[in-house]
Amino acid sequence: MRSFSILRVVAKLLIPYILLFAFYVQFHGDFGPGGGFQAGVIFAAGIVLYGLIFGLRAAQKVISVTLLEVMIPTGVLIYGGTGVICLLAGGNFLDYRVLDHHWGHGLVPHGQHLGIFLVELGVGITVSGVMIAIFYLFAARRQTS
Amino acid sequence: MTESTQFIVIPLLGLLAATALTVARMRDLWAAVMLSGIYSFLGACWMMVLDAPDVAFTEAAVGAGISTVLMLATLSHTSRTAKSRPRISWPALIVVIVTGSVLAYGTLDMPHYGDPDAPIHRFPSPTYIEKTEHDVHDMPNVVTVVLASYRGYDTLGETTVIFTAAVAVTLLMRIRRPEVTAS
Amino acid sequence: MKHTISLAVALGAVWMLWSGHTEPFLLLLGVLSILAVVGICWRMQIIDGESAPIQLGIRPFVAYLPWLIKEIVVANLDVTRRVLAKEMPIAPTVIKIQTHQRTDLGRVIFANSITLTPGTVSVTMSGDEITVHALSPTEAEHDTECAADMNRRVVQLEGS
Amino acid sequence: MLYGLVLLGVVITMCLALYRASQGPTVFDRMLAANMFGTKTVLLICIVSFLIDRTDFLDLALLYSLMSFIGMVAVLRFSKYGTFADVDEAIDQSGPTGKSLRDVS
Amino acid sequence: MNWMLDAITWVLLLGGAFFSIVGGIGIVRLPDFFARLHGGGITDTLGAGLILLGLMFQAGWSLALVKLIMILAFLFVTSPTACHALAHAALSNGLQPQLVEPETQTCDEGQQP
Repeated sequence: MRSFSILRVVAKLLIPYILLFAFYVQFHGDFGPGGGFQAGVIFAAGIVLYGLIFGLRAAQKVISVTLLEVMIPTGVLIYGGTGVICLLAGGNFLDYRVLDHHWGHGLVPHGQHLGIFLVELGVGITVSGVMIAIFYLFAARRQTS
Repeated sequence: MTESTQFIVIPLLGLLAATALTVARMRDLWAAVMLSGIYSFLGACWMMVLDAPDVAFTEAAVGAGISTVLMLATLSHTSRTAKSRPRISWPALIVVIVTGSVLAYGTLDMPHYGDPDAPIHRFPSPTYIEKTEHDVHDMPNVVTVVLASYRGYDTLGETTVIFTAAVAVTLLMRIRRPEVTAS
Repeated sequence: MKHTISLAVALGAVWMLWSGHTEPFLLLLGVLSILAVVGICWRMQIIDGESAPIQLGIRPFVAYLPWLIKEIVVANLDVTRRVLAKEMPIAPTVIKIQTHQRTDLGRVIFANSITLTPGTVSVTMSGDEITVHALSPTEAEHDTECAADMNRRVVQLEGS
Repeated sequence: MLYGLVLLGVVITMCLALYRASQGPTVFDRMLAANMFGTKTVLLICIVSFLIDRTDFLDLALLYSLMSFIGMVAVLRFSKYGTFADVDEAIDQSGPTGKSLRDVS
Repeated sequence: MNWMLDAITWVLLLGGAFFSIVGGIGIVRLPDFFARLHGGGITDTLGAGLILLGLMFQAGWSLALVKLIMILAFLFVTSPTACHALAHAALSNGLQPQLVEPETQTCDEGQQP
């Protein structure tokens, strides 16, 4: 497909902005519509577009299957780990109020905000990994009939 | 949802129903994939008109980016037309009609659309909104707060569901290496 | 290298325009996001004169875009007239146009400009030949002139 | 009032496109209609976000305008090769820079 | 000044709605797939362009204006690309454009792939 120059050039032009939009949605879920799930799907769409144009093998060189296998559980672990940290800090599971701290004031959010940020990050990592993995799996199988 | 967008809800719902009927009628699966893309576009519009941008955003991200690609990828492993011709099965039709009419009867008892006295508007939404003001000072989007904080357990469960789905699809779809079977 | 830097600058500008927040935390996230995107694009090997076309400068906006918009409006009015006329005076034709651009980017701009003006759609592009489906012969005739003009302008756009 | 009229225009266009999608006759006509729905959705979201005066909803329209063509790329890939795996005609050794251009068409 | 902005918005938005409906009529009336592509083109260019331009006048100097400009720019890049991809897909699937004089308004059956 990379020999279709129109698609190739337009995809090269747009992929950086699709990926940036995914990050934007990930980090602005607190302010407008969006959040981890949507961001993960948009990120995956950018990679899928790359895979459609330049081939599955090229896409797997960028985001390898091994990396995906790390990403998918890591997201869930970040989510669960946030809850465990809350437990260790003396609160209930996923009770972010105990995440208050006083270092890096103004730069690093704290309390509820920090908890929500970490949790959304976990969701985003898992969802993007899962979506890319499903695309790889479906594409890698040759047509049977 | 405001008064000004009220008039557009019914036409959009009509279009959704028409699209769904067309998809059900379609025997060409490729065309059905394309029409389900249209359904997703309309769904996002409808959510938008109902003032639910977070849901619309999810619909948009999945519908515009991924679902057509995955559906076509699925289609590349099967045939492009549905094999069986539709037949009317009378018991099934009766069950569907009875269930549908019971559900429709149930809606008669529901509060009117946008009724401020409806249970959903009295509890628990206002408490969430008030508590968001108090608990989380700098997060204007209440939906994110509700999903990630007040209902953190739910969202953890959902993330685990997605994880499980990935594991299941991997187990089903991976390409098996030729194994040496124990004789 | 200059492409990487210009892509990063463009992404930074776009991030600020999307976000509009100037809290330090979000600015930090923005910088990290841009680094991540540039890193991924670098791994994808897509950073070059096609994804960050700085060699075109501002010529697309000052010289080409106004003319293209004028052509789009003219072509739109013509197709509208044809579609709304009772007997629909259309006679589809297929023409082939030789391109004179030196780069793929120029050819892509040319082909997409042809598609953007209603009444003509570039169907395939192979080598330096574009197959165009036109709605009517006069349209095609007008379009061959117009396309020659467009061709010349896109060549100018590429610069030296 | 004005926004309502324009919304109505967009919905009428959607109805016309849906007619084409349901009538066909070829599968590509349905795709053309689906493609048109993408643009219509962008317009509808923009108008609604101005109507209810929440312009941060424009992110949605931005998302659609960036991504709705991915579906059409998938359609081209599917109709040309019938599979999403790497096939011999689909890959060549040129790399994403497109230095050695070989055209399939 | 305000009424002038409003008047411009009225004209642009109604013009955009008109052209988008014309595109819809084109997609219904035109005889074969390749001709219908042009109908879709009207909606994508002038219809979308005028409506977004009209909204820009209402946005004023804000981030909404920038987002509208970006939406328009992305649409003008992606919609011809999608159109081209669709035409190419149809052609490579054996759908031939109907090139005769369409004196008779019969609907082209085309080829079901």
